[in-house]
Amino acid sequence: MTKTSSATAAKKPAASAKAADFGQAPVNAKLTAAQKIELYRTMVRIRRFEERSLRSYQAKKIGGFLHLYIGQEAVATGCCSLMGANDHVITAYRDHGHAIAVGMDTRALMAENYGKVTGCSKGKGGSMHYFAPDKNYWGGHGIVGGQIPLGAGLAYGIKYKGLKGAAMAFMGDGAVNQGAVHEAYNLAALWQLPAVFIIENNGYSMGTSQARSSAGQLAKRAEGYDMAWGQCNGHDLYEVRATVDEHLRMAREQCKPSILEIDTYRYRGHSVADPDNTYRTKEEIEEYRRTKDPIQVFQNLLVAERVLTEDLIAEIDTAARTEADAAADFAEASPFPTVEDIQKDVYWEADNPSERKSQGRLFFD
Amino acid sequence: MTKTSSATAAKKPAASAKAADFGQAPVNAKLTAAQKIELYRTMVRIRRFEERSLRSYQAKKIGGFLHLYIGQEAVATGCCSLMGANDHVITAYRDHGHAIAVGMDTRALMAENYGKVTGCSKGKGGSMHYFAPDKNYWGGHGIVGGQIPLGAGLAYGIKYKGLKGAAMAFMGDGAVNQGAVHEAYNLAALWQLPAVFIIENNGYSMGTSQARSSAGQLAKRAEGYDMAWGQCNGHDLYEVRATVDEHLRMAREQCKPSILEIDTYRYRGHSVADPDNTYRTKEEIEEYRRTKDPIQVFQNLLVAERVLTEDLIAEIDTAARTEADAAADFAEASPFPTVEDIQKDVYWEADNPSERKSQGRLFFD
Amino acid sequence: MPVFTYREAIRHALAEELERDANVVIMGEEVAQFNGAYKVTEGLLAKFGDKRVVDTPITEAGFIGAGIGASMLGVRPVMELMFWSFYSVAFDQILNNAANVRYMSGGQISCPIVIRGPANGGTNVGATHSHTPENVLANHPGVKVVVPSTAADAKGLLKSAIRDNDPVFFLENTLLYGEKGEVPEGEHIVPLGVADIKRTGKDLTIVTYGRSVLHSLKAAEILEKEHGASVEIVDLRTIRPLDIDTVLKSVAKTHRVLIVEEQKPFASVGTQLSYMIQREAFDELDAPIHRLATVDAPAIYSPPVEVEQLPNAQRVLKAALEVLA
Amino acid sequence: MPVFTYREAIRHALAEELERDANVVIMGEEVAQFNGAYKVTEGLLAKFGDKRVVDTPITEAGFIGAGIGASMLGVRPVMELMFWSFYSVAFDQILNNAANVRYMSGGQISCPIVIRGPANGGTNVGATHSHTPENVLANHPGVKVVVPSTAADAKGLLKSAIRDNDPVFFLENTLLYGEKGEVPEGEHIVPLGVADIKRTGKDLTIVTYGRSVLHSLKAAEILEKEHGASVEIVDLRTIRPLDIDTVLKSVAKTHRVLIVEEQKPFASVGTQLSYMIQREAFDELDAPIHRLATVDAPAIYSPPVEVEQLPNAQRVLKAALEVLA
Ligand SMILES: Cc1ncc(C[n+]2csc(CCOP(=O)(O)OP(=O)(O)O)c2C)c(N)n1
Ligand SMILES: Cc1ncc(C[n+]2csc(CCOP(=O)(O)OP(=O)(O)O)c2C)c(N)n1
Ligand SMILES: [Mg+2]
Ligand SMILES: [Mg+2]
Repeated sequence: MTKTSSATAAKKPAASAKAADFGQAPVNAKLTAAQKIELYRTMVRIRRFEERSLRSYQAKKIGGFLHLYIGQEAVATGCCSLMGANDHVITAYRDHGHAIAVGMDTRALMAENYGKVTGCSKGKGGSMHYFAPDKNYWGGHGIVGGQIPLGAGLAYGIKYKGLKGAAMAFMGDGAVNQGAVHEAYNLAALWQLPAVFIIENNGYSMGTSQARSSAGQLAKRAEGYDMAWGQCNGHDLYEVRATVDEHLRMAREQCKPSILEIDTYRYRGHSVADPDNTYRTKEEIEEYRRTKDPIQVFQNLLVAERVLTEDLIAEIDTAARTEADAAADFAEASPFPTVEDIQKDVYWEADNPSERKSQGRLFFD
Repeated sequence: MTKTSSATAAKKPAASAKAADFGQAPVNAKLTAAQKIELYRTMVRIRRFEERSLRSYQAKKIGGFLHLYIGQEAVATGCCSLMGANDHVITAYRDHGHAIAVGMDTRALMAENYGKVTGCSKGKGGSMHYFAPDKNYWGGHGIVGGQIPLGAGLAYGIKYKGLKGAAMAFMGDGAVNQGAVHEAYNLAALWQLPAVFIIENNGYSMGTSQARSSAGQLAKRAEGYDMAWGQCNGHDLYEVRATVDEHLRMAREQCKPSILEIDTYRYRGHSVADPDNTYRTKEEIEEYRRTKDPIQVFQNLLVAERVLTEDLIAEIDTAARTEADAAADFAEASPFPTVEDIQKDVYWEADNPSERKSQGRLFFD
Repeated sequence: MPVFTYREAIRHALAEELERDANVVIMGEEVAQFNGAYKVTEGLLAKFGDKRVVDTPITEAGFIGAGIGASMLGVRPVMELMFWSFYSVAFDQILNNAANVRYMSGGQISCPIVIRGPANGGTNVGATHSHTPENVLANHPGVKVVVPSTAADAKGLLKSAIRDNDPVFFLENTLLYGEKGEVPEGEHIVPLGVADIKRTGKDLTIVTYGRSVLHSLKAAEILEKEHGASVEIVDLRTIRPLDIDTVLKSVAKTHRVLIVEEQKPFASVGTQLSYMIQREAFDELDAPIHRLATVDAPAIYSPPVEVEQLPNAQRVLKAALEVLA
Repeated sequence: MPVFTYREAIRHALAEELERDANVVIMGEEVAQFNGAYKVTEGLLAKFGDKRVVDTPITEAGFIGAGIGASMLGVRPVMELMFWSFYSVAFDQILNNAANVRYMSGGQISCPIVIRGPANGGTNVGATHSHTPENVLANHPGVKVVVPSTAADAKGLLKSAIRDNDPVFFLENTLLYGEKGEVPEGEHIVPLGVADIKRTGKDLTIVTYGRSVLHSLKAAEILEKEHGASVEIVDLRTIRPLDIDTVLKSVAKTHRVLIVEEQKPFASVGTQLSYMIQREAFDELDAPIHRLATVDAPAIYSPPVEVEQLPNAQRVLKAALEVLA
């Protein structure tokens, strides 16, 4: 992997725990066994859901793109597990992990992939555009970097309403170069918005390694805005939680924004269509999978902690596979939207005709 | 003025001369008396041209905006005086100083202000849009920050053609936050383009002080791209030349881009329309004018060097006033474009009908 | 009825809505301390404080995007673009995020945002500052587009826009800011999507909006006095939703149509109108629909020439006489 | 004649022009090492090296702006937008800088840039990835807009575009990349601004372009066989400059017009055509001009439903029967 290594900076949130101690960080130490199992289960559910999605895609049940999160599960799981009632999340098109981590129903997600009316976005958004405002999950966005100003706006909204909360705005390592991202950084720093900008650095934007797309170290750009930043590994759930917790608290308690770069890796191509043979080696993938698979790493930790047993591991896996299959069955059995549905959900006013105040034609042909 | 102060950084071009020594920097030491006088004359010509423009504006001979450069003259004069045959310049709408400094004819500039067909852009661009490709001057651009990717492109073009040259891309302190600027920084750093990004920091973007528009120190953002940067005062022509020379040489000789922040000040409102009474005090303006007026500062230096005499000073001033009046007379006497001219200069093909290869309608009504 | 300028009318709408709804926030470059580049927001900072009236850096994509994000949480931002021309750097936020997020989320998210500011030529600011993007905006389903021509309409329509739950793009005109007009006292609301007959007539329908309404009214006076022609002027006021019924009714009366718009000709609002009119009132037309637009070139700077590039009363007159011929 | 895919035809045009002119540079995201997101540029890096075929970061405003700047110095960049939809983040560079710099400089500066990439729906990628901006682009004087429907046209038009001294926006279609067609051997040039009659007929003129040409041809077959109607199909190929004469000639023959386009309806290329046709051939029309466009909503994801949102042969057939009724 072509990636620059971690660095500690003046503005990095102070008290990062040492690598070995992440499990002892307060936010992890306080976890009950049941909670740890749930975290593990979430990662397994994400992976099985995506593997099932991949099969459906190969069977041509799913159209468009399918950007798999396999290998990155500890990031979304760790981050979203820290969300309180006033914390919000927004991300890019690689959005399955975050959706499951915030608690969305996998049946509605799979149905969305299938383009069914029972999908979480009624089949209108597809895999890239999951949304669950009721779970403070604001999508699923397709334009690289375009969601980051929205994330700053969520933080603005939290602050405007006088709430103690934070907005986590996720992006990839390729997205950091987009102009809109930089504008959002400046706004967040200038207005002291409770935002955590999280770069999920999986080393590649499509077929382009980080070194070929970005000058400098990604999170360190925060210094240009007098903003705090941090960097951590994304394969260790405990480390993710311990680090993100500091950033979230800084946002919630001091209204201080920050940038956090989380090193991670994707096993699959950029999307299922990516042949994945021009820009990295099979060995590179295998090496990560062997030594840093986030599910395996956490499984090992929980086995060592005697929280997980072989039986429980198997049970969780079976349940996750069953859930994924059930989601696919549900999606398969659900109806497609109708042609009339095409023009629904365009205007609030058109969808709420009894409350419509404007007149004239809203639609044209 | 709300401005952060200078800082020396790891990436700052190494050997900056000490404040007192700028006159001794090689690039200044080698100047002949005649060359020094020409530099002084250029600044005076810029100021008188602009003062004359202001009067014409007040007399309603000039429309739209008029962004005066008064107070900033040493920046454009110093930077452009260093240009070789393969060096190029691009700037924003506050473009009179650079135009005169690259050697454009003030009659064509004033005629442009008047919207006359004899103007440097045939009356089509106005005060904000001066251009002289024959002098490597690429404008004069109205969208804040929008010229900076073009500047990176000029640098790309220089490098592509295998020439030893540099592109200077100027912007204001408010412009640095625009997304396109950041994208251009990253490109220049990644591709090692011979660009010098020059921030003319006059402390304000319209009525907004630097502190209210930008988080962090402006040029220091270069570090986020592993790019060199520097900072200097803009009221001392020697200091400008000494500092810019280092950046230009780095670009020309090593194909290394950099950001240079030059502290300066504008005496007038943002544009002539700006009432200039909500955001800074009269005292602040007076203080700068009294202690840092770039023409006065250089005059003092050259008098001390015995290069300028009282008589010569008066002569230069009179000549500059005469030139400005002559420019206004020329502009006044010149014809406006015709209505038929509106549709010229839109397409190369329409302007070169004998070489046109396409067919069909290019214009609609 | 009290008389106010178009600028004051807009300011009053902003003030009243700030007063009415604590979620309304004014945001933009120079809107607070500087009192607005065109003084539309003058006094609002003093009255409502810096939580409600917010200066932004020159980062249109960033702050409009942030406004969209905040609107998803129920804040109701009214964003000023110093010129609508600067939508060019915020295009993605405006037309991908604001316009599409309701759809892509299957109707779960509303985006009650207003973006307002001047969109016009005629002030000699050249090609990059003179865009009239109402066609481009209205091309995108999910958005609403308003272009008021009078003080009263500006106030009433802006109040409707701010209360609307869909993104509304409100296009003002720097050359109208100083124009005075009667504005009804008290709560004055004009619903979006209702055209206004600014003048009745029977020989020719001029369909228009924005400042072109003023040129058309002037031309209509001359046509009446010097040519004995009676002209009806339909001011669309809102481009999307579109009150085509009022247009068609007028066409059914006059049988001749001239569209006057400050757009660049290709694929403009006027071509949309002409498609709809010929499609829905083919047999009512005694002559082809004519259209007067801006002369097809980037905006020229030269002040006296720009007047001729844009619609003006003389050009409207000439075009009207051609349709009537 | 040899048969190539639309994708290969574009690639051949690129390769031939790279060969011919040392100033031509291919630039874009994933165009080099990755061989192109849609494999259009496959093999070009290997053949021409990394000075001529350049991968960029995901910063469309930055690299297109840089391309424009370089073009002012005589480089001739051919920039790939992975999707034309991403023009939204480069809008200012494309439509203020590329389109206006010649004008604002009084004709001193040329901007010989080509921006190419796919612009179409139908691949289930949703609202943010399915824009068809030919109307928005062509609205701006100073630019040229090309939308080829066949392999031969794609090759010949792209070669013209690259040699053109004005900015040319070249809109391809992911669903056409695999379509095969005969491409003349040797130097094959198709001038911009010449429409092509893809099928002759006498009862109805279908004016169309891009993939809609294929739908229209299919519908025309059915109309011929099952309804005895003879349809003429005019493929515009270039939107600006526009070969309206060929359209008008066809209308004068058939007297009935259907416009088929993949645009969103409001202020589309189709409305522009309908304005021009009714204005310049009013007396030739036996029926109102009809227009079939994309169903007016953001692009829906759901695969089978998106097919119905877009023009397709069945929808063209139905619309044609209405005009013929
Ligand atoms: C503005 C824009 N440009 C290009 C694309 C095409 N695209 C989609 S994802 C992607 C790579 C992004 O990589 P990264 O940000 O690292 O995220 P990852 O896919 O690795 O999660 C590209 C180029 C896009 N969707 N939007
Ligand atoms: C994209 C964009 N937004 C806003 C404006 C309006 N505007 C013109 S100049 C300016 C201030 C720029 O200040 P700065 O960059 O510091 O340059 P200075 O005027 O001080 O030279 C603003 C807001 C614009 N022209 N373009
Ligand atoms: Mg990545
Ligand atoms: Mg400034």
